[in-house]
Amino acid sequence: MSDDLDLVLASSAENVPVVRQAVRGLLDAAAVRDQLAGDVLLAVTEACTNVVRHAYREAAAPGEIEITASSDGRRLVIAVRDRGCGLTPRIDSPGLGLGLPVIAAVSDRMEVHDVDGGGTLVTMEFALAQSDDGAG
Amino acid sequence: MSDDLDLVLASSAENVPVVRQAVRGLLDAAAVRDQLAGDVLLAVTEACTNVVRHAYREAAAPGEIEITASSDGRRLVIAVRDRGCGLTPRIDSPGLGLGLPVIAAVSDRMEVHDVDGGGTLVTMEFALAQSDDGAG
Amino acid sequence: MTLPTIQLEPDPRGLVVVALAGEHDLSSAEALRESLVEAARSPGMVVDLDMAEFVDSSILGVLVQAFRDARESGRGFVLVMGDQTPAPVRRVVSLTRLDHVLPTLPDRQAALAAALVPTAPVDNE
Amino acid sequence: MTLPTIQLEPDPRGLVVVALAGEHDLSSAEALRESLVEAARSPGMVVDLDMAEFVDSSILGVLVQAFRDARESGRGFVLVMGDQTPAPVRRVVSLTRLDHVLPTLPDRQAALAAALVPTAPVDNE
Ligand SMILES: Nc1ncnc2c1ncn2[C@@H]1O[C@H](COP(=O)(O)OP(=O)(O)O)[C@@H](O)[C@H]1O
Ligand SMILES: Nc1ncnc2c1ncn2[C@@H]1O[C@H](COP(=O)(O)OP(=O)(O)O)[C@@H](O)[C@H]1O
Repeated sequence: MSDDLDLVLASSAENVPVVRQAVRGLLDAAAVRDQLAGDVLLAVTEACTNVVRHAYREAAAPGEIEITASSDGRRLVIAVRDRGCGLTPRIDSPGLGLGLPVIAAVSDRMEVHDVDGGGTLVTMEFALAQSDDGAG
Repeated sequence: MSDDLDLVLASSAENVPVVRQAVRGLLDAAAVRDQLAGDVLLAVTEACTNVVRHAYREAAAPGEIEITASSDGRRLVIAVRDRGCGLTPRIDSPGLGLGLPVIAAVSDRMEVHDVDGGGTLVTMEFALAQSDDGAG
Repeated sequence: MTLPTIQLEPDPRGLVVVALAGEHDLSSAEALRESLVEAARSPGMVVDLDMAEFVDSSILGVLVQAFRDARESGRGFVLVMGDQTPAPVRRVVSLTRLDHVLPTLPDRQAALAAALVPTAPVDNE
Repeated sequence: MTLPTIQLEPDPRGLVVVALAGEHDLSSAEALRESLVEAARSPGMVVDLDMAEFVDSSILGVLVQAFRDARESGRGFVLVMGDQTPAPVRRVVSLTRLDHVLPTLPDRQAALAAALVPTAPVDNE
């Protein structure tokens, strides 16, 4: 499984559509369309939004979002990583608390992992409709 | 890695403390104490609460919660499974949206997985303090 | 990528239509919030999603807040969304059950008529 | 397992202390909600967590709702939690930053004095 996308951007609201556009290019190239493509774009957007909103809220300087995507033709795995404060709940979150459940709902598997040295890694996996016989 | 706990209970609020007590027995036996023990009990409670509150909300009859826990001495893995509606976000949730983030915050890894045939599997992993030399 | 636009269209009855087009996410959420505050100076507003190609949960959060404000101040608030709305928008709205929480109609004219009436909750458990 | 109890203790000034003991979760959340509604008939309440051995997010949700109701109706609401409170309770409160959202004091007497004053938000971003 090789990395199909490896992107590092400043953690800012302006970069959320940039990430989505990069992932859309990948999906187009892989002929992933319709609801599956839309679900992937939604999940990636939610994960990046969480980084921008939460990960660096106590940091002196804004940090980065790292996005990798890879596929073996059967599954698409997208990872969104930050080097922020680590995932903690917030009763006073400005959001509706829909981000993680939206990701979990549209993906087949969502994983939230602590990052060594601080930060959060959110991994999302999607089953791709199989068009040929590639073995797992 | 063998199953140290395998419990199936009706999905009801009354059974949430029962699950916690069963997991506490396991932690006591493994000499897991203090904050780590508290975090495990909190995460398990949150996962079971989500099953009771959400998983069977559209079901004709209440279903079951299945809890398994296993440890290789280095890591404790707890899985909470239901056969309900699958994880979907709810703008009108009666909760504060803290369950999943609390689990993610206190565990080292949280995974949300669709269950074949319907339902949700939430897996939580905790690193155990190592008291001897058992290899991974 | 289609850039997000937000258009405020006054209605002869004094209502305001807030029409979203393109892709909306955190990068346009604050502009949307400000537009909805502006629109809340009228007795009722309609938020039209028919030309929106993408919205995420940060946008839904802004809409829910505007709806709550409208309910509290006794103004009308109606969302326009229907079969003609782009599929990604319909998907996130139905996934989150937004259309069970906000008054939602498939047609702008019907929505305008409904927005003349102060907001009451659709469904709140 | 320590069974959950909820005790309502009237105070000479007309306030009510709601004292939780044991382990509280979804199985006692509805009883707690009812007790807090009962306590809200007084001009101010103190919720004392010092004897609570466990609380989860469903209990925090009930506390936050009671706090919001108190704020809306101009009643006092103060939480008691400090170094003497069992560690699992302190852990979930600080993890979720509940003590940044609800007025929280380490001592019941101080909390009672504070609960005589109508609730104002501590911190709301
Ligand atoms: N990358 C992250 N870094 C730190 N905290 C996070 C991150 N992602 C999510 N969180 C925490 O998890 C909570 C739940 O996230 P989410 O479900 O997206 O809801 P919302 O963002 O609307 O609050 C957030 O309120 C925040 O406290
Ligand atoms: N086991 C489950 N089955 C179905 N839906 C679930 C399950 N667990 C969580 N959810 C959904 O995920 C959302 C977020 O869960 P959580 O973070 O625990 O917040 P809360 O339960 O307070 O809403 C819930 O509102 C619910 O819609």
